[in-house]
Amino acid sequence: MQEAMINKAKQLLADGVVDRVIGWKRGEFAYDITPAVFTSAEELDESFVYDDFTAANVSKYLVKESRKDGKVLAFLKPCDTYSFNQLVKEHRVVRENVYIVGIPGGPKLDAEKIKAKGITGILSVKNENYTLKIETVYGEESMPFYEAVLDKCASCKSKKHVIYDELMGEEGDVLDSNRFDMVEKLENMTAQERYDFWREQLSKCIRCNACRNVCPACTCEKCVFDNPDSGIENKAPADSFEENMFHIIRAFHVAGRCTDCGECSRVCPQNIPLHLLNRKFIKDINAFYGEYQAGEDAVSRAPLNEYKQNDCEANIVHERGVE
Amino acid sequence: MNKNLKEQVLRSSGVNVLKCMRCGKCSGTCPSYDEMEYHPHQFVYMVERGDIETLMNSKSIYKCLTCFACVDRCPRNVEPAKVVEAVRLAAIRQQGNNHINPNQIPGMLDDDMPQQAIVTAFRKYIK
Amino acid sequence: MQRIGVFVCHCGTNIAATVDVKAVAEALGREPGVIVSQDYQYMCSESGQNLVKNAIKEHKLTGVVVCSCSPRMHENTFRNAAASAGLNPYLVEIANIREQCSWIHKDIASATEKAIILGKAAVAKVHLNAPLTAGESPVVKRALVIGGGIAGIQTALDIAEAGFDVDIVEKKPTIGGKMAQIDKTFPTLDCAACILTPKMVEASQNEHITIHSYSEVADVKGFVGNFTVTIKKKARFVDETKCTGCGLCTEKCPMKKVPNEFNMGFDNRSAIYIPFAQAVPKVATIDPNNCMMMKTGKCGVCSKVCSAGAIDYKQEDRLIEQQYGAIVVATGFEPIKLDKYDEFAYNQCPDVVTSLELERLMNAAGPNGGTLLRPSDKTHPHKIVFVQCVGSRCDDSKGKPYCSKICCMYTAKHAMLIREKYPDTEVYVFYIDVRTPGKNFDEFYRRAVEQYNVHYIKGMVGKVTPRSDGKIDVQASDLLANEQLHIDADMVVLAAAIEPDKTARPLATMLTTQMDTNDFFTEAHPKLRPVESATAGIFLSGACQGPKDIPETVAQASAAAAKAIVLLVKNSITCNPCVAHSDELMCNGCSSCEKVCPYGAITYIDKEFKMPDRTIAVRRVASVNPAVCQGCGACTVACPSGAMDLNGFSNSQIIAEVDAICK
Amino acid sequence: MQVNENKEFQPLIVAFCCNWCSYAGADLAGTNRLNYPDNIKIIRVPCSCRVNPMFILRAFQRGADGVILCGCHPGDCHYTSGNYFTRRRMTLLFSMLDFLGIERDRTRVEWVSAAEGAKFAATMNEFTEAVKKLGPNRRLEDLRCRKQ
Repeated sequence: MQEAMINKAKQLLADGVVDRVIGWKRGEFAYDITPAVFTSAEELDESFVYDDFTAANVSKYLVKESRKDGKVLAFLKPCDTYSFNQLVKEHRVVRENVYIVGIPGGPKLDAEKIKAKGITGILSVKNENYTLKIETVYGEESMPFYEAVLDKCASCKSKKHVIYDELMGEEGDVLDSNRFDMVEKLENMTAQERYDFWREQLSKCIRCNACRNVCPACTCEKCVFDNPDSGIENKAPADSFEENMFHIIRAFHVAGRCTDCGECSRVCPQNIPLHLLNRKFIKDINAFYGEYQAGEDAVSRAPLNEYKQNDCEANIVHERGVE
Repeated sequence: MNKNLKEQVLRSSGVNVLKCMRCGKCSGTCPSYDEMEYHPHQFVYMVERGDIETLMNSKSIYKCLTCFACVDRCPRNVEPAKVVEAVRLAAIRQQGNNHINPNQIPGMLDDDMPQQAIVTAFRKYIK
Repeated sequence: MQRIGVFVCHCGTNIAATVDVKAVAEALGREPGVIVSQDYQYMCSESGQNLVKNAIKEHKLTGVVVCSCSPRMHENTFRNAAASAGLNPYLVEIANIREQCSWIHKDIASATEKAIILGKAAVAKVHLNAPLTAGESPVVKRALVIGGGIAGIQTALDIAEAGFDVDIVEKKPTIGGKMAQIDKTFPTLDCAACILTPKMVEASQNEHITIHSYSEVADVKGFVGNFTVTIKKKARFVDETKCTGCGLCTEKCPMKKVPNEFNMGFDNRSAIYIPFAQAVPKVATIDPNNCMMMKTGKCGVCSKVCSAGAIDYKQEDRLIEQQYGAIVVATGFEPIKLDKYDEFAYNQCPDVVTSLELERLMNAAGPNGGTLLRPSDKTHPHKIVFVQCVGSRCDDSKGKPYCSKICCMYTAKHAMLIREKYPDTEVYVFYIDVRTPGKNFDEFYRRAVEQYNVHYIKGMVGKVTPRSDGKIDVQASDLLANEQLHIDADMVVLAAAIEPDKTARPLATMLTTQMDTNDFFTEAHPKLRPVESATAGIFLSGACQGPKDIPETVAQASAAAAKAIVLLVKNSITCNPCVAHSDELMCNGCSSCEKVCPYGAITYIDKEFKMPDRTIAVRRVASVNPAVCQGCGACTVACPSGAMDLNGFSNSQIIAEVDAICK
Repeated sequence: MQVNENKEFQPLIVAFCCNWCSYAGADLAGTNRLNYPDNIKIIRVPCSCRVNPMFILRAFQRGADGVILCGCHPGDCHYTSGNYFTRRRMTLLFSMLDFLGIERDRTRVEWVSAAEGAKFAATMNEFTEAVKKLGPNRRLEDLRCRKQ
């Protein structure tokens, strides 16, 4: 796949269709893959990477990239296309300046899960019939492929590209995922249990802002948490309230806009399951206002920017679930 | 006026008799009108007043064909036939027996009887 | 440094009996920035106001807090007082210590404590108040009336008489509306045409009125005082300026089998037609769906006979754009379709007609020249049954939940006219209630019963069955006699419910005005502002707002005209300064705010920004039109970045109040 | 607020009221001398849709034990649609607070018209009682703001 993508990029560069390519390159470690911009065939040959660790969603980078002169080629996985489409809807990216090649998605791998098996010094991985062969500095190791899959890929919602100029590989379908299972499990706990669960999780937050910085819905010119005039400016949480507030407000600001790409949880260095907050909103929106998938199209109204006269009342929260 | 009876009829029929605007279209449309001592609109009104026993003692409750013309045409969605049915049920429950015995029915059939009436007759017996 | 004055009102004993006003004044006097804190018997009195004014001057106050009754009561009083002392009126805040404190609490200690907290919240807020200036926006001195029925004509005439230009947009080829189709009017029985057509002519001849017939509103932009409306003038294939209305073309047109809409399809018209003799403008229109020339390219008779050379088969729809200061909606009504009422056999039997159809059948200019004949066999009907409330007052999916209001009266009129003209005809009216609240209305109805011997029967028709012998069997209940009737009628007339015109809903969307679930336009206030819509600058005239008879329609039309004139006489209008504004540096241009704005006050512009690295970036940013914004604040919460804020109720002000209360 | 052994817990409740209906309803309660507890402190906003979730969290942070939001009845909004947006926003926000284990009875939305003075007073009485039962807000408080 990587080879085909490099060739595709080279060809589009050579034909003058695009001026730049946004892709990925390897960092210090084999599993450390980060987005990067390439402008020449040489650069592509040298460092363009697309492998099982390439999970990063590049659509957010297009907010800036698409505003520059010329056209940029972006390789988007199915989940990334939802994010991109949502950004198109919100006028955050300049659609005309992006050439999208849809590429098949994951499942992608979670290096942390491999490390958790005691496997360190990873040099490369290979998926052989769903057994992961891992070459390390200490020799070859192996583990079942699915045990190393990223959480966000394990509950993949769709293998379909919702926006693209060109597709590589086969087009997939929207999937029936089990992504709300954990939300439901929490809903069925008692309030005290839920409180304890979230206290344990959110108290780990070190406010590194990785979740905010990676989130394709968090593209504000200036974040309210950085704005001294907003009334909620907060650089680092001093106590439980500020830990809670940051995550409540962040989830609320992306409610109805979050495509559930799962990047927030993927990048969280403290492994806080932040995506559960977003999924809670998605689940509620689906239940109260009808099924809605942000990013599925670029025209529909976000649920919070819309209403029906017979919407449920707020006390529905009091009437259902576990107290 | 028997309050319990009224409540029973209202509950088992599921009808809100207060929706009636007294236009009489139910009775205007009823094919059994002339057979009935009390007519569909009267059923609705008398149930509203709680005068259920009078209706229960009237033959009218067995004259309704349950053709649902009144239900279909009522501009206020009152559904008079359901009221008639509920009063009839109240009568049967109280008496513990039926208006006619199912065995009698074959003998009562004749060629002019509308099918609807036969079906309706069967609806009027406790299983 | 803020210099805030606090003024605590006793309101006689209304406040002072439960709240220790001295303690409140003292406590608030210690708040930061407060340099004067006083109490007084009646702050709203002349001398109380002078106290405030003098303090503003003497202490050079930068903010005023009045602890008194509800701001809904005296906020304006104190704002005006401040303004007259040279302080911006929006630097005044009211702490409501009467309705929300002294009147509801009994314990002096706790009521005083609460009053102090409310006062502190107001002080905290006033610290952040900014001086606001009400903006002004110019008013275009021209009105648009949408709909050319009696409502639209009356409104246009009144506005024109005040000296303003008015345009009428009418979707049909002629103005006149439903009233033009009516024979006689209740309760005086004067002929509709005799009173309507002079008004039509007056409208066409008034130098201030422009009639756009056969036209539709295609787009509305702008706001009160300055609407930009695109009007689509549909191609009528006849040059309006050349056509003299001689009618020769309509006579010579070979295609004569087109059902005549004006006569409810009881007779035919030609493919090129003038709807009726008194049409305004009296100009022919080609119906392209039936014209041979348009369909096959073979004919051209009208073009040959027209000496004025007015026929233009190549004419196309034309869009014109015009500015207006005010818009009056007068889109009127339509009778409902009766397809769902099988029991009345309307679709089965030609002799079952609606009341509007009966109007044409009885009209001297109608298909039978005024003689009432059955549509099926053109014989004289001897027994006519009228059915009231067909589709009105219904709680089902078939009809409308409201009373159509006009049917009782026009049915009495029809019954009376028939009995007058054909004494040998028996007339039955089945009614649920006879509703005649109007001047001389009940007398009119009683005349139908007592003088003309119309049989009014309380009950409803359950079933109408056309019989093979040409009679119609009407099965109905007579509730008072407690019997079921069967009447052999010759004709049945159904009083069909009326509903708003189909064009009303898309129009409401264009105008951003509210409608109720029945598609009637909603007035700004059901009692006190009955002819204004909630959207500023848009007024309601006639049946588009609810079922109405002619006198009521005309009254409302003139009222709407008066309201429009009140707007048009102004050179500019003052805007509410408590409006939203967007901080362009923070705006993402995401369109969330636009989506929740009920007034369409937010638009987007591409703006250049100098970036820190000296490059120039073009960003899409929101811009609020202060003349349109009403200040609800929906956008401020929809905005994720907090770029959108509201004057007078800013984020920081509300947070300051929260903090002060929770301190 | 402090819990004192010999003094009943007195919650602090912030009520956001829209200017056109609920604030007028509160005024009417006052005009009719309908008592409700002094725990209720009203903040006037032009429309219920002006209330940012941020304000509600801020109130809890600063020591409020309950927050109630009052607006016009659905369909009666002075600005036509404001309270419909409020309803969606608050439904989702309250659901999220509940999800985080914050007591659901600390937040409420009520529709109170300008004519419903009695309803306003009754609602406030009821809500104050409900919050009293819960005791002081501990799950969403800022320790630095706790009153000694």
